Amino acid sequence: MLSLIVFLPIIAGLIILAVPSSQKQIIRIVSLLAALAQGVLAVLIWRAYDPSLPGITAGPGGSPLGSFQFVEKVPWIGLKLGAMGSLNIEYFLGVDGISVTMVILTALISAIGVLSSWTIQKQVKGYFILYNLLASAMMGCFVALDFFLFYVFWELMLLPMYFLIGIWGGPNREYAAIKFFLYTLFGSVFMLLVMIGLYFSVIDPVTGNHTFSLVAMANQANYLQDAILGPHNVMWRYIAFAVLFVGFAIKVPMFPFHTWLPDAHVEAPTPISVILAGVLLKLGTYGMMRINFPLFPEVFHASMYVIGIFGAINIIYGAFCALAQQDLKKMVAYSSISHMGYVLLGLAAGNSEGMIGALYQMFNHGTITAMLFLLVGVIYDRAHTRQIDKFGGLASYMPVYAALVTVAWFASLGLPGLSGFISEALVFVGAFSSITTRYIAMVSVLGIVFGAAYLLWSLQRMFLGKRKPDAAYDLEVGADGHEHIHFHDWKGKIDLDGRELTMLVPLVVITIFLGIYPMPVLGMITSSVNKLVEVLTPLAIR
Amino acid sequence: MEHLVPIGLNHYLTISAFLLGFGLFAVMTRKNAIVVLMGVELILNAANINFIAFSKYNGGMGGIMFSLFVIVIAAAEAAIALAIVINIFKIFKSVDVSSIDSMKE
Amino acid sequence: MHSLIQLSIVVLLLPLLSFVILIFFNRRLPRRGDFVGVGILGTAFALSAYIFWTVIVQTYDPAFRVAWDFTWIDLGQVPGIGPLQIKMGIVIDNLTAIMLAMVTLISLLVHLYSTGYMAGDKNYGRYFAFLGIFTFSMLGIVLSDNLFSIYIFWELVGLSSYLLIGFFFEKDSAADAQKKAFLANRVGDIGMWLGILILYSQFHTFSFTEIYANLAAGKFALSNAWLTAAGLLLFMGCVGKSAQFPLHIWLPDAMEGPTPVSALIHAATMVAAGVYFVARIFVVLTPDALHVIAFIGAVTAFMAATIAITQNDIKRVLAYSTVSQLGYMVLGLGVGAYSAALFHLVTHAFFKACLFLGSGAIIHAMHHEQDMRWMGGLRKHMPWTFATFTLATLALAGLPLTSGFMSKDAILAGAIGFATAEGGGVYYLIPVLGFFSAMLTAFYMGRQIWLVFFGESRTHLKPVDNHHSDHHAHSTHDTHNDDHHAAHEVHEVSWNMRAPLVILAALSVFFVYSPNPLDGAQGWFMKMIQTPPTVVGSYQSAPSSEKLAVGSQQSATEGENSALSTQHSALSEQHSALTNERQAEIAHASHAAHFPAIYISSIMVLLGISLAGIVYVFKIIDPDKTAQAIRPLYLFSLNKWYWDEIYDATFIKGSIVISKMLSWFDTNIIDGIVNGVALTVKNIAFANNSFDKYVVDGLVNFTAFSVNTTGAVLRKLQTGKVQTYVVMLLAVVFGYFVFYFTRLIY
Amino acid sequence: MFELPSGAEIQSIIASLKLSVEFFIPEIYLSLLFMLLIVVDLVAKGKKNNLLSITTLLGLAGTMYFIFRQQSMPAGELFFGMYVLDEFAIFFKYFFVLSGILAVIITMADEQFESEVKSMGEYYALVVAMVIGMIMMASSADMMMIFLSMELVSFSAFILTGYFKRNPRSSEAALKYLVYGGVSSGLMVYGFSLIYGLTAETNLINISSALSQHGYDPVVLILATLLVLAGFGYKIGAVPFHFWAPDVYEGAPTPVTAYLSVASKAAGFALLMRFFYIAVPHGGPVYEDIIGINWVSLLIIISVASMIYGNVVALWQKNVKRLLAYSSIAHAGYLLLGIIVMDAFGTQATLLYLLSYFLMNFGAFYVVILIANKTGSENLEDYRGLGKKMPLAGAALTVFLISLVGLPPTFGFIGKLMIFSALLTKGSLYLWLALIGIMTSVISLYYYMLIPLNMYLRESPSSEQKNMNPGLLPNIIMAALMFLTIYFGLFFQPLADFAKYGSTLFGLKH
Repeated sequence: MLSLIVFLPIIAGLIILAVPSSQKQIIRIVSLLAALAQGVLAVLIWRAYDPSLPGITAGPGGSPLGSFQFVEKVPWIGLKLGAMGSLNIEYFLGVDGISVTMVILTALISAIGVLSSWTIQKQVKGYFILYNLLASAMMGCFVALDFFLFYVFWELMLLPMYFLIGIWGGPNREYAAIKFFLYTLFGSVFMLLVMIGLYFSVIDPVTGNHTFSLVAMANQANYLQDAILGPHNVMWRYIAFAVLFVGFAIKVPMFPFHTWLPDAHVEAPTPISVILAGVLLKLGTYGMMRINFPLFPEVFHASMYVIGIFGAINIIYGAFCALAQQDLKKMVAYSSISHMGYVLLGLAAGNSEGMIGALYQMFNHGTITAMLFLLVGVIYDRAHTRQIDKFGGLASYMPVYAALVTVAWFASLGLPGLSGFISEALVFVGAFSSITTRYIAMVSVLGIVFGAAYLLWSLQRMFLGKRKPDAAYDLEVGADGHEHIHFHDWKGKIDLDGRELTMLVPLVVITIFLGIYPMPVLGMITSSVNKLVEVLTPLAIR
Repeated sequence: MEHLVPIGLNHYLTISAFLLGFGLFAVMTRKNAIVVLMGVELILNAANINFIAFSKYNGGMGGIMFSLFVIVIAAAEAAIALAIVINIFKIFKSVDVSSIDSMKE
Repeated sequence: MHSLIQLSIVVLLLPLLSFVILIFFNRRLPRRGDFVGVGILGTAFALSAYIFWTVIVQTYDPAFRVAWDFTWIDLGQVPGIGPLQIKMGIVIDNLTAIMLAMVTLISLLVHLYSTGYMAGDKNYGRYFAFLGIFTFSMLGIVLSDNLFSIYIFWELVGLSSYLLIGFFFEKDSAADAQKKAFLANRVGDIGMWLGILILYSQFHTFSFTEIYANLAAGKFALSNAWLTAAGLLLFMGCVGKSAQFPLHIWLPDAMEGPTPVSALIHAATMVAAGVYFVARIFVVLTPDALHVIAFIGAVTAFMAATIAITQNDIKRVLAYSTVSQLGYMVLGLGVGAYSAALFHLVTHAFFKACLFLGSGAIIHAMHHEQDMRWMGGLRKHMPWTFATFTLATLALAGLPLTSGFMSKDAILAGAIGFATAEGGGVYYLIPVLGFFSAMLTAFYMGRQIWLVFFGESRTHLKPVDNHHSDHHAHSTHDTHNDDHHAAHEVHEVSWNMRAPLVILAALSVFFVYSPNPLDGAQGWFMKMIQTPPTVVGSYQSAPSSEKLAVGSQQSATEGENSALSTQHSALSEQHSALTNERQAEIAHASHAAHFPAIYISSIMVLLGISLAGIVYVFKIIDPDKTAQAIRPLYLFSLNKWYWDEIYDATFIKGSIVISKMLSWFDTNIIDGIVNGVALTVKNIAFANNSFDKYVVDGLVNFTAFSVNTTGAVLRKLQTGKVQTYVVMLLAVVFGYFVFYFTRLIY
Repeated sequence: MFELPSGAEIQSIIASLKLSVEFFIPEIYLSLLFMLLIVVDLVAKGKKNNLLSITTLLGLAGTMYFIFRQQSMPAGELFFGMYVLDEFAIFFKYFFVLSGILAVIITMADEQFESEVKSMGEYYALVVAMVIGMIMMASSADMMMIFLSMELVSFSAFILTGYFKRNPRSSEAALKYLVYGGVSSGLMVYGFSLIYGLTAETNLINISSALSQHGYDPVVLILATLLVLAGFGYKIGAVPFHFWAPDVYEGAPTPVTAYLSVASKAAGFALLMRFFYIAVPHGGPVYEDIIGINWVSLLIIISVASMIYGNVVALWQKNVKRLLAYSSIAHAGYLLLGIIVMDAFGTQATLLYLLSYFLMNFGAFYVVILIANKTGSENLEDYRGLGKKMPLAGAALTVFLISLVGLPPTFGFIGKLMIFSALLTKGSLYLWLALIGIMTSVISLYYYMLIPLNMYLRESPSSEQKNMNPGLLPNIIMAALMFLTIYFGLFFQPLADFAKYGSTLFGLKH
């Protein structure tokens, strides 16, 4: 089942490979079908998921089957290395509370991304092949339970992203693409070393061999005492933790490793921005929760404070930078930096409220930011500019659009009744309850105000008031005596058209529903996160 | 003749060392490709002298055999080298090694 | 589930229903579906009236309380804590019942009123939808039984106020005002949120009863400073929402919204929510916190009053008077006059709503003229409005026989009592400021009445040029292009706008609340709303023994009928034995101060009114001349103590500048570092690239020299030449050799 | 001074020779093929048909059979210890024959040969000769044999490099190669002579025992070792013995470049491993000072220098061939990492890395040739917009480059993975080496990605629509190579096992 959901897009990509590049519609439909099938599978997984199983580490008897769900475990590589024992790699998929929500999110966002890619006209075939490759890789990252497999998927994401930004991106795309590539690669290559180090430090209790299985690694009992990353090698464990953390933090992106994000977003086409903000950023924090923290619990416990501080910096720094932006998309990009800061803060809290909040924030940020970028794309398609000052008074002329923007904006600034609020609230509750991060939380609260500031300010400048003299559109009095606007060389509907609504409405509904009744998602993650917190809490405190 | 020191291993080695030096010197400094290649031959012959000397002083045929092979190889190398140099001369109308530097950083 | 709970849930959800219907379908319904809003609110009011009847009239019990909650978020088996849930719930006690009735009633009246006032607006339907969501959130605040849900609805009223202030969003002033309001509230809210977090982090619950029980049981692990901080931070929420100093700046600007909205949200209900919230958390406020609150209230009351006397916009005068009155309420809570403050909340809600709706009627009649300088002589044209407006004004000014008199007097009495109980000194500042503000209130209200209703119409005096200026209200209103000639034909407003005025005016008379016009304490209200015993007493320094006696006997009476007595009376009693003596003391002092307060306040009010008369009726003092005489003071007041300018110069400009700086930092420094690294790598590459060219040369020279060749040859050795390579090779071998040789020797 | 051997001795000598010959069949067979090719060339004089190339392909393919038969034979010495037959040798025999085959294939694809030379003449014969030489390099256990085989390889390489007689760059490359190669092999022989002087032995195994038994004069041994290392270093093209490589790789015909950069480098490594593993006495932990000179530290310096130098200088290259030349220098550094570990796992890692390098480098050069056929240029600028014109070639080249960077899911990643794993099995001792490797591979990403960047992200200045399709057969081969690169990146078990099989040397005492 998981294999299917992972490889469906690649299969679609292969099919597309066979389709002549002139048949654009067929290509689009094929990818859409794949994405929808993924969505269906995601729903099935959601329905069949048993929230009572915690996951994270091995279940009873060291077998992951007791603890993870939809597990697929086949030996992949088994090399004899003579003196070094053997190199065992498994094709090991499975989900627990932490990943299942991300799987659903990924399916949702990829489907929406396909819809939003409908307007891509340049090299459609290549675009969708890469897109599907990317979709598969993302999904794979979330379900892989073997570090090697995870790493393969992780790196597999880079190349498609590079081309998707680099070929279909904006004017400065070369710079943005290579920057993204180098940055993320820089983060991940060190992960490779840590991975190898962990491999030689961990013994699978069942087989007695070294193993890449994250499930085995998450159990400190499986570590060789004086292996390079064994409990005795404190220094190397700290270094390894830091290396992994930086690797993931670059993806998050965490200050000061965030500068690739604004460039990438500004240059990337709308669907790619959606994917990037909606799913890819989550991979960073997901990696922390799945790999970084449970494998080095004591180091995590020692560095909670630092992580929290970086989270706070992200929140406030991102908000301030967003406040200064003139380019709407750049503002949204910085807002994601700010919002991912909440995730970091929640993780740093190290208690259930905080971590549940962080995970839930990952999900909500996925949906909300996807919405934001889609909305930015809508106006960019029409006006071919994203300069906030080039608009004004749009609310009078594009009521539906304005309404959706208002919902999205308020969701982003954490208005109660919309999903973002609950996660942020939980994050703060957790961060404040933990003594380590209490004062950090008190500072981070300022982020709420500044978040509101830049969002409302942009809202006012673009939608309220009247048309600015140098606006990117003209006014003309229509037949019914009311004023209408028209954009230069835009033939389509002025207000949102059907396709855009089909992309946006589901997200709006999800945002509102999860804001009123979060349990459908929270119910799946609580047991796992509680287990994770248990794993992370050192025995001394436990 | 008893006041003459009997020729010992060191003499051979010294000679071979000198030969090596001359060979390297030629290779490094001479402009003419042919001379450069002769420098290479000198290097090889320096090795030959070593082999034979050693083989004389610690017995066994290995050194002598080796030197024979070296001589043969040297001959082959000379042939190839000449072919290449002639070709170079055809193209560049010169065999000045130092002037042939079209490919560089 | 208690039947009242079910009813209240229905009441809560009805306005939401109206919102949903109207926001989606208003264009498909006849009359844009305003009747839906009015009808639904009517039903809601009927139900809450029933609740009011059952709670207040039938079961005439101060300790009445029913509660119900359900698990909203289940966090499962949390390590170290055990099962953890976040609950949502509803509580109904006397206060709730009263607020419920009040909110629904005023909301209903405003709905009704708006059908006349907003008629013909192009977003007519949306307007009623927004009213719906506001009423929903307001009721949510009233009904909540825990801090979390209060916070949620707190933000939601903020949203609806945002939407309604900016209802005429084409006006930049309106857009600015709505943003300002939301942000100011946000500032208050983060304080409130932190306060909530402090309490949660100790007890892992949001519910009032559980938190109070834990506090009473002395389970609060942090220091008392934290507790005071928690109280003050929670109070910050009130500061934002109830426009207390220093966050009062948003409320006057909020008058950019439609006048009925000002009446509903920015006079009667939402701004009062802050006071309501402080009352809810009253028991966790430590004395230190209460002192701060009292002073803030006093300062707010005074400052707003001084500003109000010079404003010319009819709505702004009322706005500042609202701020001032809210200050009174906060002051009342601060000094421990709990029930008096809430009493003033209710009375103020009615007469201030009446005033706003009246002013709305005037503005409507004057075709959106808001400047009092160009009004005058309206009493002939609009008798109904005149009558109701005057009655409400008297109540606001606090003349005897009005509701306002009773409530304000009770607060002031409490203030005096507080001052005496605290041992005088600086604490007497509070009652003094209170009384002085009372005078100012009387003065500016008298001024307003005179300027608006008496004398001759001054419409013709108005300079024509600022007809379409931004200050000019509703400039985008569909029916605004007939201003000039319409100014003369002023006429009374239609019934659907008149009826609310009458009802509200009727509710501003004393007998609604108390048989005795001089003492509200004998009325049902003060009886039903009684000061709950504090739960933080055990965190105070132990009181001296003789006070203990009073305290215990006091708490004996209060312990039973406190809101807590349901499950935790034992706990609360046991420790309130040594805690509530302070409240008791204040209560006694207030009783003593009752009649002095009456005399002083009446005198003050009369002073104010007569001063207004002297200035505006008999023209003994020319206001303009006076203004010239005390120009600095006049400007200070006219420019609202320059708060806007100060904030603009400091916080707003400040954050913009910081953001610019950080953004520059981001693009130039942080990114610069990254690119710098890349550049250095490339430069290393360049160095390596020219490695052959320069370094090799050097080595070549050296080696060649060592093999004793001539300089002429040296110069010829260049890269791209095979000999250079050979030299390099030898150099390396030689270098290695020397290196290891030396390593062997030494 | 030497008395002649008696008849009996001669009998026994002949017997053992006859015995050895059975284990020498692939070499003999290849020599026959070599002569056959010359004859065929004489027969099919002047005519430019694929007769020669096909013959070569079939011949080389045939060799595989004999090599396969050798797998069942016991490992052991031949010809009085001149020559060994062990798994290590067999691995490299396969490797070299395969690279010979690929060299022929890409030669067939290169259209430059039509324009540059009249007849393919002895080209293929020389390719085969080189294969023989490299096979012998990998299997020789005696300094004399090493020298012979190395010279055989070198001479064929000289001629192949200068094969475009009328092309100045080609000839210049040949000359530089000749001189540099001559000198370094000369130095190597001199080093051999010194070692012979120290030990009176030419057989590696005996040398090691002699050294460890009788002791030695360290200074002389250092000198000798350095001189020998110079020879080997020149073969593997590692810094600081790399100076010939860029020019030669740029000047030589592209197929030859590919052949040299893969096969002859691999031969150098085979030699290096055998020499250092066998001849150097292994007492105690390998990474301690053994004989006064720390061999491993020497290799570490070389490998670090190669990784850094090769990668950073490549950043500035504008010519794809030259760029790949520098990348091959860098890869020499990575390969050395595996040798530094000095254990079976390290050897296995190195061999696996060689396999991956074989695949991806040949692939890259193949695509470069196909592109050069169409555009007639190897400059980076002329790659602009090729991604659209030659989709398959673009995709393939991208895959090969990604593999060269070492990103999953390609074979190159597995190579790096094994190398780094081997380093980390020594605990944190070599971690810093691994770090340098990682860093430099990140740098390498930049210049490798320059090529896809030009192919995809930039538009070609000239928009003429000439047919850029390289043709069916090349497309198939390209796709096959690409597929293999990815396939082995995911399922590298067989090859890794093969490398493990090849990692056992005769006479190596672990």
